[in-house]
Amino acid sequence: MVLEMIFAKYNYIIYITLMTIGFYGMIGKRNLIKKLIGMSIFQYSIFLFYVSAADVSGGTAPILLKEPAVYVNPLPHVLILTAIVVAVSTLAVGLSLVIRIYREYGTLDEDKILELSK
Amino acid sequence: METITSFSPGLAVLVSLLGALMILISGRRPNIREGFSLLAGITKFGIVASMIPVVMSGKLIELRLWDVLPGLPIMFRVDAFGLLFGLIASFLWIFTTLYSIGYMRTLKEHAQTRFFFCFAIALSSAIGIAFSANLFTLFIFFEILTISTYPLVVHIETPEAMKAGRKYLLYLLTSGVFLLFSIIAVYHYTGTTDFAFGGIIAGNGIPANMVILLFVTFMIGSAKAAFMPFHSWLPSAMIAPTPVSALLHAVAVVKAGVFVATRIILYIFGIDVMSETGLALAMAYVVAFTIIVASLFALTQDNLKKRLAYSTISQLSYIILGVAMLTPAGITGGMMHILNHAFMKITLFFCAGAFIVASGKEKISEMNGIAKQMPFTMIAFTVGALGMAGTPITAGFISKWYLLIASVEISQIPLLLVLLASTLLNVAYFFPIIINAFFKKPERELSYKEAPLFMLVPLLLTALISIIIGIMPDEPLALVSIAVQNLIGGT
Amino acid sequence: MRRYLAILSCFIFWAILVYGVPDLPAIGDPEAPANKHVAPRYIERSYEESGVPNIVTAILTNYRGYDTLGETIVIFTAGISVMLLLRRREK
Amino acid sequence: MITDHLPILLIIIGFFGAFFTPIIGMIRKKLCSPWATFITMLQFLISLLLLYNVLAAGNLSYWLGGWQPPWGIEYAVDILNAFVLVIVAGVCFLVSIYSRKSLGLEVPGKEIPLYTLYIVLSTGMLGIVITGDVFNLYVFLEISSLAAYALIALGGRQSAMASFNYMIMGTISASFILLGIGYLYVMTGTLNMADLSILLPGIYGRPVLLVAIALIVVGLSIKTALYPLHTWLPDAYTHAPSAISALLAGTFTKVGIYALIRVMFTVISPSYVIETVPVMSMLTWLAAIGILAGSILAIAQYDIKRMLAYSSVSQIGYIILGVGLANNIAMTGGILHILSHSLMKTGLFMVSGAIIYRTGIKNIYQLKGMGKKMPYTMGAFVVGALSMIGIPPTVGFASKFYLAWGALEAGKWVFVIVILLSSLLTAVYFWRIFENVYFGVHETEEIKKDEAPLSMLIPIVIFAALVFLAGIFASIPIEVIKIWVIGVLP
Repeated sequence: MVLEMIFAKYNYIIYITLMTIGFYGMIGKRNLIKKLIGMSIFQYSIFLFYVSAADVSGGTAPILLKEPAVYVNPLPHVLILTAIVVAVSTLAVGLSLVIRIYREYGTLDEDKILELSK
Repeated sequence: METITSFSPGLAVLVSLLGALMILISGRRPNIREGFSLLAGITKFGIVASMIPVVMSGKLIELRLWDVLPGLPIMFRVDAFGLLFGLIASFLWIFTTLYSIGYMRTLKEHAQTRFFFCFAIALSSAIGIAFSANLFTLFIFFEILTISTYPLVVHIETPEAMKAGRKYLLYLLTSGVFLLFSIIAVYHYTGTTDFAFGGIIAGNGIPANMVILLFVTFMIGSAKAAFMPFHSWLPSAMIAPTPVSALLHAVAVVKAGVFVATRIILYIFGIDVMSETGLALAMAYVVAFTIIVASLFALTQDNLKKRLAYSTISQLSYIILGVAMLTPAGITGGMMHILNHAFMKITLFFCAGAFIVASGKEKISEMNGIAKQMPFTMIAFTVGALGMAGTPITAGFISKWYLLIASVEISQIPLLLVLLASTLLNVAYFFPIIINAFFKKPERELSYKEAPLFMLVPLLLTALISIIIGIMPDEPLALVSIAVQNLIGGT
Repeated sequence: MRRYLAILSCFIFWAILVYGVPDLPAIGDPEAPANKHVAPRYIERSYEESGVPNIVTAILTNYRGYDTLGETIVIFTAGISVMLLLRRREK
Repeated sequence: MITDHLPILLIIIGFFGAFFTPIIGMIRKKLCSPWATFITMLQFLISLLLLYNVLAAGNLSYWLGGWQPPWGIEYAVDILNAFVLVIVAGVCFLVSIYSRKSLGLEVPGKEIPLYTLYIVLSTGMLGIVITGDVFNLYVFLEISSLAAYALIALGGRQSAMASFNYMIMGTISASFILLGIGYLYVMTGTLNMADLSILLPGIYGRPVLLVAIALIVVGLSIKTALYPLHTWLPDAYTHAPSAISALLAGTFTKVGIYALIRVMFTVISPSYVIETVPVMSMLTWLAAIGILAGSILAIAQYDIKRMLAYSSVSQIGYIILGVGLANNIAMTGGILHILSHSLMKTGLFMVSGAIIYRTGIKNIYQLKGMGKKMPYTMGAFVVGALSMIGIPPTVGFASKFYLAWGALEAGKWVFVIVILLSSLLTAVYFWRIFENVYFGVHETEEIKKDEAPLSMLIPIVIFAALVFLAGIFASIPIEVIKIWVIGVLP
């Protein structure tokens, strides 16, 4: 029963695990770049969730073919396209913030920065 | 009861607000500024006085302004009791303005514009409290009064004054919070906050515990009345300039507290509820305790203003005692005492201020033989002190007489004894001052003279008036009796 | 200390999400609500309504075109932000 | 008719305004700030028109591109939207006037990107409020957040780090919201709010919905800085340029609260979040703790902006408390407090910015004599602070009255006590400033009057006046809010 569920829904387990890893990177790591890496993992795991939820067994990519066919759900793909752009933009802003911080403090370790800014 | 709509109550409030604005604008020219202050005072008294005939004929004056919150309007209703308080506050403002001019100029005080500005705002809110038709309006003015008197209390801006100011705020804002809670609760249970002659609590199915809780929170809420154990802000607030102590801490602020307490006892809870729940008697004993203990405290004070402050605490409790006895005589005595105490205490404070200005002396122990230098001031002081003790032909006698009758009527002998004992205590803490001032020789030769005329004239006039009231109390008594009739007739 | 707190909150986070898993539709389930309500119309009618065979494109630019406008704004914002953040103060 | 297209105009004007800012800046740098003022003014006027239309003719529904929802995106305007739109757009407009001098001093020479982001931020917030599509809400949330990160990082030395932390928290929040939206979509197949509210009852009680609610609530709580998820806020507000602090304090957290109300009460039904799953009562407890904790932490601060930031944490607690109690009265109070807090806090932050502009002082114990130096500014400060304490007749009193009454109505005595106690705590931390500004040592030397420039002073005075006017005529906003509240709550 449990195994059956895991086989049928392994995609969720994977995304959740990935997301937790990202989450740990964001709140557990002290290096700002590692935080950003965590952030990216965190965001992209959500995209995995969306895209896997759009799957229809035996479906093909949602580009119309001549003959009738089963297509996967196109809407989550659309949403994720937007969300990817958002994630990339956030990362860009985050990285430029990191550069600012490095210029200011000369380090990327959060504890050292906190000490320096006192 | 017949009500007529008129703008007068609104105007009476507005006049001093406008006055405050003009004071602020003309702050750089002292003469014009004080001119406006005086003008606002006189106009205000005129407006308030113009309502006397209407109220004496048994009508009410109403003015409903807009709804601040839905169903909770700013509304004024002038009845006999409110008018009495309004008259006292606005009439004494004129004298106090004159007196302040003398006081502030002689002492070359700083920030005089702020002083007169805040004074005018405080007066507006005192009148607003007097004429409020519901608890909501009353609360608004109550809070404005607290805020606007704060700068007056800390006027001298020394660390000591700032500390006193913090204490003042702590007590009054806390009490404001309690009052707000009580108002919301009353509104929640009854759907109205209007004052009514029979009270509004009865017949709403409020649980008995809740009524008692509400009464307690209401009474904490009227801590401006300075009954024990919520009194200690008042002696601290004596650090304020004397005109402030005189008008605000002997008339406007504390009387506002007493006024609110009375309004709540008689017009929110109503005589029936108060007597059925036994709250009235409990209240009477609390204030009786205050009367005695505050008098004892007064005995120990060497600073004249502080002694007067404790005397105020004790005397204010007379008023609430009278009201809490719930008989016509008691209520009459209580309400009359609002008037009498106002004139007597303001005289005493004016005198204390005159001593400070003329001689720089605040301590009683330093006032030996002062009567030789300042005979007029000292005579006025004696008049006030006699009144406090309830000597016949002074104003204080009238109210004390009614209170004594009431205590006999409800056959509460302990209260009767309290009243008598307090008379003795009054003698005990005032007469040594007088005797020393007249008969004791000063340690050193004294070189000062009477205070300036601006100060001397007002204090002599208020002393005179407190005697006039004692001899011919008919007019104010008529006003009070209308208030009492309304209450008793309304139940 | 802080590390353990982070691990603990990660665990809670993981547990909450896993709690919901059994209730989610199985992967590839054609009967899942997501595939039943709005999506079929896109598949059936997007070609006649927009003339693009790629349904994703059709939705992206047509049905949900304003999301895409938002997307461009995001890029624009990010570009401006990076410019703003990285350019050193003008002396 | 152009008036039919008001909802989309509100957004499009902002987007094109932002696109054109660099071009205008190339012509003349000085034109950027008036341009931002112009755009935000247009948005403000449109919001007012929208509110008027909604009040006169009922709810509006605008189909973007003419596509019928739930296939296309819908902008749905009801009274709550319109009310919050007016607040947000109004604050953006007035702060933009103020910002010209303030940002000119604190962030010199960067007008072009700065005002581009300013317009993006304001438009993003308006978009969050007006949209009727949950995914669109996420997009707008990210637009405004990105702009906010960059703007915050323009402050002093520590601002980049504050902004970075905010970005981490903000991304967690946005990702949670995105995931929650994904769950809702997976279970119902729609993204339209109105459609969701019809379909969601079918999955009430399912664990997925619980997870989705948890994700969205936590995500939005981070955005609104609900205690204990407020940690990003004090740093961000302290180190951001003053005008940006004022803008964010007045609008951004309120927008988060708006989204919370929208999702909890119109997308998911009130009875579900109140009775079946006690989300709301959990929020009220957090809010109550936040009210006290925020006030106490504010007392401990000596940096004026930091103090105001902690006070925001406390005030946000009020709003959530009112919303969470979820009876007619408390809810009205909570929504009214969105208005009051926007007016008060924006005004107070602008005053602190004006003080910094003139003197550079941030420490509240160094403000001696400021009452003489900047009389009008400090007068406005007094009005705002009294309103925060809840002294009548200011707008803070009106909302506090309703909140306390609502708590009493709900029979929650603890909250009544919390609300009233915290007004005393508020008095403590503001009174310290009053004492320093107006009283204290006798200084014999004459303090010269040195008022803030007019372009800063006028918005400040307008805010003070609004705090006062909205307090005196509080029944007008209350009546408006009540219509919405009665329509939503059972």
